[in-house]
Amino acid sequence: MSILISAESRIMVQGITGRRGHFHASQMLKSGSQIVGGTSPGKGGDWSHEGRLPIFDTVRDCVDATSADVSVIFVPPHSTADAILESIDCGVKTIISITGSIPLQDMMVVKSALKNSDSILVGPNSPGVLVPGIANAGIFPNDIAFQGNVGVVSRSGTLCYEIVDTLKREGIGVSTVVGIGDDPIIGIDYPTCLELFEADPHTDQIVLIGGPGGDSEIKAATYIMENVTKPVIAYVVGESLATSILRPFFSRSGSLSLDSLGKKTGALIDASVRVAGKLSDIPAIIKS
Amino acid sequence: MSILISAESRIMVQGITGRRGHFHASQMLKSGSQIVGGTSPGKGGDWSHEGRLPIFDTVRDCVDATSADVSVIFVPPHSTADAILESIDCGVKTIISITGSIPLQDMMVVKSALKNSDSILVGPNSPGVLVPGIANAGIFPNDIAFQGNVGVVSRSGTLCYEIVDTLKREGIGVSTVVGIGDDPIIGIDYPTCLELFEADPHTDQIVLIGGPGGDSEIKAATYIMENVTKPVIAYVVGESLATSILRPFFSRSGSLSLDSLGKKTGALIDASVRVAGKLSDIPAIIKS
Amino acid sequence: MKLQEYQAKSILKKAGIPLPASTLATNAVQVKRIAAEIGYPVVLKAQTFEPGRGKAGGVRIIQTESEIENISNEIFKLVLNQHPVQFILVEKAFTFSKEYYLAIFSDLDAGTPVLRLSEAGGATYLEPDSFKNARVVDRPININLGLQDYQIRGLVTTLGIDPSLWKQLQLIAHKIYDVYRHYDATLVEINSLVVTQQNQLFALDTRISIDNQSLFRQESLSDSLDQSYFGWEERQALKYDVDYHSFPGEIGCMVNGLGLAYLTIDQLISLNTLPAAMIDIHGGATSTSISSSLEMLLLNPRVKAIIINIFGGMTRCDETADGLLQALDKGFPKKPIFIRLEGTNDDSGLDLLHKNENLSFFGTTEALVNAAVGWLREEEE
Amino acid sequence: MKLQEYQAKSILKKAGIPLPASTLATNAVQVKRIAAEIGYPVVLKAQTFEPGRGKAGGVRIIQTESEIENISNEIFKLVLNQHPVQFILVEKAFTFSKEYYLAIFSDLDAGTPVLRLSEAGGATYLEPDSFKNARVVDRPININLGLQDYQIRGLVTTLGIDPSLWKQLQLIAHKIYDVYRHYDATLVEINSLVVTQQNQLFALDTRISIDNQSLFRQESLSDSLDQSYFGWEERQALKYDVDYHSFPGEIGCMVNGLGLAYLTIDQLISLNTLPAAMIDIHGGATSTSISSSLEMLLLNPRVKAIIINIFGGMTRCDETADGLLQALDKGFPKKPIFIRLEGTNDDSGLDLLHKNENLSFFGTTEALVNAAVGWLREEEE
Repeated sequence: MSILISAESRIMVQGITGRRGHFHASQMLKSGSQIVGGTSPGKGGDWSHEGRLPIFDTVRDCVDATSADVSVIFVPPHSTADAILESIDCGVKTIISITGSIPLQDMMVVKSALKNSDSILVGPNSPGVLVPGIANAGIFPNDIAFQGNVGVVSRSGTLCYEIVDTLKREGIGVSTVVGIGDDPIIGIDYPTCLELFEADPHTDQIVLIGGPGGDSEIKAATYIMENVTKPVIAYVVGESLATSILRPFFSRSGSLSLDSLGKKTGALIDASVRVAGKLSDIPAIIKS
Repeated sequence: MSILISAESRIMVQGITGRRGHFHASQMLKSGSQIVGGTSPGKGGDWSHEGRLPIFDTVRDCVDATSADVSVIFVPPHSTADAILESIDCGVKTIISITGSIPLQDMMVVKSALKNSDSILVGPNSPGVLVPGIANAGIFPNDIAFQGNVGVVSRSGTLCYEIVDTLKREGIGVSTVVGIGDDPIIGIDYPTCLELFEADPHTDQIVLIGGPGGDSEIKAATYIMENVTKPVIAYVVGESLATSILRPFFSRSGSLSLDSLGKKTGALIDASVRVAGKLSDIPAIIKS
Repeated sequence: MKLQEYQAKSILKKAGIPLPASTLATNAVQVKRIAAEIGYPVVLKAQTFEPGRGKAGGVRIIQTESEIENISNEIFKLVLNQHPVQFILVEKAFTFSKEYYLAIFSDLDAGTPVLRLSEAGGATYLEPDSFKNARVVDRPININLGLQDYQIRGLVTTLGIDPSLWKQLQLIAHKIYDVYRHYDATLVEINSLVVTQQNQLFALDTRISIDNQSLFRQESLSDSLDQSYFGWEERQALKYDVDYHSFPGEIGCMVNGLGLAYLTIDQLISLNTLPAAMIDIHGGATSTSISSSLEMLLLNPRVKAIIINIFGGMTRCDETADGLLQALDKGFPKKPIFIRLEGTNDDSGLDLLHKNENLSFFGTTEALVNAAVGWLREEEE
Repeated sequence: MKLQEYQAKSILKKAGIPLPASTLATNAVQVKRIAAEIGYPVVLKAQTFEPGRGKAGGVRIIQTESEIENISNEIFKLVLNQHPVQFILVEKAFTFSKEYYLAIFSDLDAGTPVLRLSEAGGATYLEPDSFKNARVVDRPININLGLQDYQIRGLVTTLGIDPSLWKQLQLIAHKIYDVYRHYDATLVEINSLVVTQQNQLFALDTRISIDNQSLFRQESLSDSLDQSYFGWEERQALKYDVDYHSFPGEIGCMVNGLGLAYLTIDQLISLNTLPAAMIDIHGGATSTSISSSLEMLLLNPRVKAIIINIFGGMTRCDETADGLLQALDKGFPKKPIFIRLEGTNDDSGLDLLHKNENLSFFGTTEALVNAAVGWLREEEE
């Protein structure tokens, strides 16, 4: 029915009294997600959201009291690694970091700690995990999607919204939408998501949205070739023929990056993935 | 037939050109152990022991060339942690550190690294692992024991020799002798050794030698009570009634330590372990 | 953030890495005085972030005092990619028998630091081609364990480096790893590490890049962020924590998120159009940073039309609208604004904006970009 | 190795931990001068490794100048467990509202550092009873990850410490962890950590112990190893890397390994006899350290007979014999030596020794100890 989270998931929010954490906890409540509480060190014992959500000082306290097994993180970038390590230490199964722009070496420490744990990290810089009708564990706009049998995985958050919105307009429902995050170092990657979608009985087709930088789409293509039997539709943004025109203008301080032309789409086509030339072409390919 | 090492084990020596490493590699060769080579950074490509043993610069080179799966470490204390980490990184299955007196925090780093690996560390400050007739992976005096069905595990190296020598005099053979080492922080502990002996079809009885300091004998007693069906005979040195007389005289700089009287023997007796009052009583108990 | 060569060298010197004597100069007279102190021969090195310094004549070996002022002045007259050379590093020239490359860099795909040793002295990690035809050995480092001696031994023995150099190399490797960790670097590079006739290792050239996301905790480096090097827009972008890119087109773009930035550019390019600027306000931007971003586009004389493409998740559309109105109320030049505003709180956001006459509204990226390009085409005719 | 209080405080001060002003004094005049500088009230603290300093009158609060010289002289006259007080730490006296205990110590069984916070201000990890009736929270630290903020938060929230103190406490916890790691400590203790009326945390008393096995790489501490505090034998033992213990008996013992040491003592005690000294030469001792160890026993006037119990693995019996003969050839007082020499190269070792008339040889620990005690009994009659 879904991957990473389910109707049984008990979701907590780290940083629930912050501006963003508080707002999106409200949104999640509105979407009917099973939110069980949150943390805000120093405010343990208080309640938030009109008394609907208990606040705890630590993840340990929250997990002990609420049996939370999913945590959505909204704390500032400088303390995000600490928040993730805290959730790993408390055995939280799925940790979703909405916060992005985390220091790279902090993320290296986190990656190394994840290897020796049973936790899965989604993000950082992820829009979350959306299972329409069940849970919006993150910052997806509400009512952006309805239940169906297409799984979506994307690095970019906004493109996640774009594609799911497009699918909805065309009457296509989704099983789970996973934003794996667009920071340079992230937790769960394409292959693991593909593996989960492949095993999920309610996912019939998979949409993969890629972008420039790194080689994760190449790894995805290799994984698909060897392991995925369900049809995969891909769209790689920023890899259009003329992108090379832009190369000389890219700024020193910004984070846009460029790939060799067609490197990623080429690898995906080699793996028998149907590659959409435009995002808006995807619904037609799904229906074909 | 044995635990930790077997007739198939391919043993290497880290620090094979040092005074101790070289001497004990000779002793091991004399005992018929299957030594396949050793390391001495900077001397890779040379041969030692009359051309019988190839020398390599790194454990990686040695493992690649010789398929070594046991390493016996003789390097100085300040580089022992590095040597252990090198062997862990190269997937060496059984790592035996003869060297002792390793900085405690180095050992904490090693312990944490071991947890995330498939390697087992014996020691530091271990006399090694002895399987009579098969291999002397360490510094046991040659011809100290013969093959039999008693497994021996001890923290102290010299008491290991004492007990095995005593058993030999009384005509009792041993399956494997493991010196787990007497440093404050060690790798393999009593429970793991007991688990291995319990599973070893050629071990019928187990001799456990303990001493003062730490609580490893208490943990062993708990483990035996819950998991060990084979008869266990224990001797805890330094726990005689009158030891308490000595307490006021213990030196600031030395490493002797004292336990509460009878704490460890008591726990072992509670676990139905037969406790020998003197080391020399052990053979009679085994035969009874 | 890349550090200038002289900044990198000062960090490595403090860390105890052996470097040739060097001092920074801002004019030819200073260069001459420093060279006299250091002793000839010296190397003059233009300090710049731009590539191609060597080819442009920005690195010169000077044997005698007679030529130094003329050559210094030549270097100070260089303009590399529109940036004039402001500083010269005067450095003792070295003779050496052999050179190596040694670096710690961040492998982002693996999520680990990597120690690299190569015979390609003078190469750089930033240009993979520079290692062609040279032996290269990499070792990933478990950041929670740190760099271990055995990993360094693995490198030196693989490359067959003389054992008499191991101790020095080990020490230098540990020190650059410490610098990498301490300064939140993404790259600490010694290129090249040379062996002198006395069998001593010296770091002849170095390169350090710092993780931008860690600058908040690198107070000692905040001065190094050479803002004079950036234009007004780039400085504004740093201030408001948005991403700013300048292009040679005529349409200014503001989006939330890298994905939408690429999507918008892709769509523009499919219509044979380039943007003038692309501002990514990131997720969860505040009204202040949104207002400042629009201000940058309104004030940019090259920008004839503006595309705003927001699909809000963490970015709230009501807050976005609020920020946009702040800028629009300031009396800046009026420009046609093509906007798509969707996602979290879009209803209230659109309500706020609907009365503004400069704005036209669209439902998809495609429609949005098509309309903006269509308007531009009409203008041009 | 324990550090003296003043040494520990100097390390913590350097690490940036807030401490009351204090200065070391060696006589009453100095004490008075320092107290005047610091300002009354002050606390005078005898510097000693011995327990029971407080009960013996070694810690005194002084309100006015009039009494300071007398009390200083009283403290300097104290002899604790045979060690005269040589130094007094003069420290600003503090008033405070609440006190805590904060420490990092090594949990040897688990093989990890542990962070402990407790309401038992003034307690010490070395005396578990001192935490009785107080709330104590421990957190094991993964040494490869280091101390994390969330672990400190876990402690402060469990003990219900006021949030206004968290930031200070977090900073101090990180700093003592850094000290623990940097100095290879086994214990860094603040006992107690007090809250002043200005809501500031101060470290009132501290205790640091260093891992003996790491001293080789703690050069800055080697001076702290206050050798004047040890007797001749203890200094010799440190020099030759053997373990030396003094007891009130008449038989001197030399063994290789802790196990044999205990076994030999057990056997002595079963015969109602105590050793005079126990020297553990460890595995793989050199002939020099063996020779020096025997020398210590031969020169000790209390030692009437000597037991040498060696079962050589890494310790080679030929090398042992060589070391013993070196000492025996030096013309020291002759004493009966009861020896058991077995294990690696025992044949050649025994060959070397067999002609020496002071030695009698045995095959087991039991026979060896029984013979030595038997001889002593006969002598006494």
